Amino acid sequence: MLSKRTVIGLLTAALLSIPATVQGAEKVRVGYSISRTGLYAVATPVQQQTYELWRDQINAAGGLSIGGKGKRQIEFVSYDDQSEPSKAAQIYEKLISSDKVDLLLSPWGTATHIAVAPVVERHKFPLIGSTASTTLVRDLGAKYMWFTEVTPADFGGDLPKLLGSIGIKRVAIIAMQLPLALETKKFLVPALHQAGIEIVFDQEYPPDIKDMTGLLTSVKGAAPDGVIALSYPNDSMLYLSTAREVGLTAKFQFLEIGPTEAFIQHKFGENLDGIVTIGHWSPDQKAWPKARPFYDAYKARFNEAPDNLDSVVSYMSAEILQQAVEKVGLNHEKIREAIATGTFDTINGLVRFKGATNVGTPNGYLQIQKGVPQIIWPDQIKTADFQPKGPWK
Amino acid sequence: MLSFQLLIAALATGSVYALIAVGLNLIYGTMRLLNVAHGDLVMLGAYATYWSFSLLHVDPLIAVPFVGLLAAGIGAAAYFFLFQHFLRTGSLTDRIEANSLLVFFGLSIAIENLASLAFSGNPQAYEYLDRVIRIGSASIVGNRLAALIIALCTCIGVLLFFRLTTLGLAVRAIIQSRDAAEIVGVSARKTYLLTFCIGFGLAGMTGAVVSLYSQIWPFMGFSYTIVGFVIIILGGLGNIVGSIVGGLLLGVLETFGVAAVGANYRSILIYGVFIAIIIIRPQGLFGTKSTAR
Amino acid sequence: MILEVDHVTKRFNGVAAVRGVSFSVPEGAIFGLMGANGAGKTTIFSMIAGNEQPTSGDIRFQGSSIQGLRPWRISRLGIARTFQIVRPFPALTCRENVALAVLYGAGQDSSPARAMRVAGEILNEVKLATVADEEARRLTLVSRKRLEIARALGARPKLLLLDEVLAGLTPMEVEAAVELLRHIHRRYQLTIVMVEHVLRALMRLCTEIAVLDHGEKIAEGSPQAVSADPVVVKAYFGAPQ
Amino acid sequence: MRPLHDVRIIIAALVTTAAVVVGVLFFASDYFIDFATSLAMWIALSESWTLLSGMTGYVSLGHVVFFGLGGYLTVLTFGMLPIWAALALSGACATGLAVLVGFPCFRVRGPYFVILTFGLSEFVKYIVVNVEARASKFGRLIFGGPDPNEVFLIMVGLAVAAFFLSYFIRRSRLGAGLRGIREDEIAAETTGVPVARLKLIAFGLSALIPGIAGGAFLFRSGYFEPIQAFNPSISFSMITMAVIGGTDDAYGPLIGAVALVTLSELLWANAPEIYMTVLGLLLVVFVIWVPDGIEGRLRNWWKTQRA
Repeated sequence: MLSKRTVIGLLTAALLSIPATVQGAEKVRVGYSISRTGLYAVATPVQQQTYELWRDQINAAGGLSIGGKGKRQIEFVSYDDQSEPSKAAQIYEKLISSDKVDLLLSPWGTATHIAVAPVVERHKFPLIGSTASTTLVRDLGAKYMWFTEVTPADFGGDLPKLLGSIGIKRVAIIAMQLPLALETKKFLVPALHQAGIEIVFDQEYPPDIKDMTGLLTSVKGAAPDGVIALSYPNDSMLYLSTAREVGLTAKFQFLEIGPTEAFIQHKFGENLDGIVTIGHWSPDQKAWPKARPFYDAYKARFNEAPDNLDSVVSYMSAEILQQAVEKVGLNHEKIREAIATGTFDTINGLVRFKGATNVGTPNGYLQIQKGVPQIIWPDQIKTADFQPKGPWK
Repeated sequence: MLSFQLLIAALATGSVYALIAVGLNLIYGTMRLLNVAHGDLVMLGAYATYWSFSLLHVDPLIAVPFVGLLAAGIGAAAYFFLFQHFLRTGSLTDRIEANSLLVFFGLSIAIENLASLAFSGNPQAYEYLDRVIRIGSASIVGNRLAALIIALCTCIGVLLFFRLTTLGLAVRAIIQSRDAAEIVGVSARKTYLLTFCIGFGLAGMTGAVVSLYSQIWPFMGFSYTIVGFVIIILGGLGNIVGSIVGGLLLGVLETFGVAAVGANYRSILIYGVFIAIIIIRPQGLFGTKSTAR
Repeated sequence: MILEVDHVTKRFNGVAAVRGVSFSVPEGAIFGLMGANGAGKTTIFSMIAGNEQPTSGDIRFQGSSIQGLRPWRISRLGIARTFQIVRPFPALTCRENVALAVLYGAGQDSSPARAMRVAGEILNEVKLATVADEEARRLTLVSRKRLEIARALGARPKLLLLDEVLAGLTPMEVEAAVELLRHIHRRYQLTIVMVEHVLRALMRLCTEIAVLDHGEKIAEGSPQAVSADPVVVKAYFGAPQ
Repeated sequence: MRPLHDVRIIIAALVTTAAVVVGVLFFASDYFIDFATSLAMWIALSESWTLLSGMTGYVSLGHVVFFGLGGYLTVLTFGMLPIWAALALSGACATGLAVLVGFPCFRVRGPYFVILTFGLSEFVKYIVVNVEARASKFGRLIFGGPDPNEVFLIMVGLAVAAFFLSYFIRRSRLGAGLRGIREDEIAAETTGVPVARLKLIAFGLSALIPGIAGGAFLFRSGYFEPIQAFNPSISFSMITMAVIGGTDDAYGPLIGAVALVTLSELLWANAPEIYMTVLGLLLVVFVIWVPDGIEGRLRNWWKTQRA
């Protein structure tokens, strides 16, 4: 049948794709969208840098191996989605149907991934998600999308196990009113009840909070021995400076996102020691031989350490794509098959997928110790033992 | 509840709010321009301080006045290149609030995106005066205390400038009534240039102050702009004292209010109080009736 | 009596601008309100038109009180006013200015097309036909004052309040304006109340004059009687001439 | 008021729209349909914004509240109400909200009104944030809404409706009264214009279509999260398009939306690094040097050509 899409394909090819064919013969075009501006822009540079590192590493090694039949250089096609998920969906539509890229990498953020999912499904274009963590997509039954990151069900649900193992009995929870934090909380609270850990304080706060003195004074008044802050980078910063001022001295202090960010490390230095956060990767884990080289390469290139979460899951998604293409070439259906059934050796160990979920990488928690994030849980991948948070300096 | 700790925090937050609002209000009061790019000047000031600290090792406290001067220069440039013409064009000044809002909005978009191109989207922060200082029963990190002191002193300085100097008097006269001021020999144009310099300069200084304790990134400005607008409406447009009091009031609301009603309702509380005050007193807390119309 | 102002007082922040003023205007009259600046003339107009509320006292139009009514309601009852400092709609053409009044005033016309036509006719009456499609802000002061009258007429009033429509005009222009007022008074069968301090014009036009001084009425009567009243002479001209 | 309506223009507009819609549906790529949907949405939004702010001079900086509310109601009722009913409910509630908040809001003017409307939209946003958090929701995802072609048709319908609403109001008695309010509210009221009532009507009408569009947009994105749904930048975009196009006639916002959406499409595809900067500077240049908007310029040019 001469479908609508064929007609359009011919028309667009005639009108638009001339430059694409000229360059496309040589290079593999890899498309993605990223938030360079807007609300998310603060978090996206690490992912973008990771992609660039990956591309340059591959190109320096002669290019991306296509089904074992020769190598081609990688070229990026990327756009700014302005932190608007609907714009990101438009961008993937454009990348697929008008830019005709060969492969796709993921955008930044959960909401953005969710928005993009229907587009890649419709076009049957495989996309390995990275910096997104939600159970909403797990239930989508997506066939062309996978996630390298573990879900909030894991890092919310597992936290009481860590708490139990280090003897924390009374916790205070504060949570940002944004999706990731709220979803984590949804899994955290029942798990705490189940583990018999008492919640002595529980409050949320809006994204535009400017001062936490009132909130943390109340937390301190509840005298918890563990504080769980389901936070984002900006409010993690507020938490750290305010917790020092009000003298919050719980021996377990958890910040969901932020402690591994470079700017927070610059700002707080040794005061960050003892803070726990989510993360399942460390360059010091000897079981993952690729981990340390990645760390060193990233540090050499950008003069700062890679983010233990975002950089890692982004790099993993690129590695998986690279290995799938090396095996089966550029045919999307074959790539899908390869990703869905294969096992992949990444900087965070072996990855395989069950549905959209990465079942190879275990969930874990990091603690900053002497300025270095160490895995403190679970036991099979830990690189250091938990140390109670010392006094603020 | 009435803890000294909360009071110090309220002052630290409120004094910076006040500083933002004063600069914003000057530009509104004299020319009726709604400067929604004010927060972006704050951002530029913060970056300037950050770079001079991390590259040239300039003490941020010493950098504050120079950053202010730099921003004042930008203000002068903005006046000469854009707003001199703007203020002379009748069809623009007819609906001056809407039009100036849009011009500054355009500038804001351009500044933010240029900044993100030039400085990258990576947030920055630096460690400075990072000891916790005890004052009575309260403690505060040194850099926040420094920010508090600088912000308060600057606010008071601005206030004195407008009370005591001839130039300040001219600006106040223009705020009261442009026509009457011109009749008694105040040059509106010179005053406009001066307010642009002071308004932008204060924004830059705010940035330097904010950088002491906060993270810096290209899109940080908008939230400061919003805070500024809420305050100047609360305190009354064109009313400098109102802005200072309004800023401190918002700081109190932010700390004591959160402690009282819970952090969940922080933003509902702040905007709720704002809306209630405007509805009860359309001219703001300290405004006079005529300014509301 | 078409208009009765009954012991009206208006205070601004405790200061009385108008104190216990009463007067009545018979139907068809041209009634003058005279007084120096700050005597309270414009305040009385604002209270009649509903722009200000009296502190005490009552105002009746055609026998019923119009106290507390919004200005637009009063306009629809048949009272139209002009402003001393003219306030035409600057970005609208003269025709549109008047048409707006035709649509919304006492006439309540529902068709914009017809309103534009009627507006043209009224502009013709006040000799503004040539600038009918100019924007109001491009007009000279004289024309703007005429536009102000035209817009008031567009509202189809029974009672027209004219606030210093002659002030600031040259003697020749005053002459023409007086003619115009006489003309529209006849043409539209109006009652006119006018505030003025151009004395001679007032004397020529009015059937009755009330004199205000510092918010109080000090005299009322025919032009001749008023101008002869020693109280008026003292208050109005200061030292006897 | 503007010159009377011209039946030829109306028919031409409808025929052109119909032709474009058919052309897009049968020949355009999915990507282009996506683009056209967004274009239609922005036409609908900026036209609606001018109904209040262009006509009365009361600049609303909080129009996103109606858009977000529409989205919220649509996601809440998804699966319970048929699509048309959900959209109708969204529109009705948006109008209701406008009339309700209009009472207190119209007590103030100028910048007070500008910032008050902004504050109101933030206020409502954070109420929804809290309600959602209380309900343990972390964003809502919907499946099985109308397909992209249907959403496209709904948006085009809204754009056409908004355009003609704006077109006819400008040529009506109501429109004349609103312009009187913009020019001089006191003079207008003294001339018989019931200003309070007219302002409420204008506010209500200008909220109606954004409410429905918010619902339709939800079908397109499939995801609701209050911080995004009530994002103030949506209000700013409406204003920008309307002002660049010109707010004096219904053509203005239409031209503005087409120009800006197309331009940003071209720019982000070809100059992603600088495209926001260019947009920002263009806005500055337009407001200062083309203050009556593209439509105003065209109209003047047309006049001089004929003269």
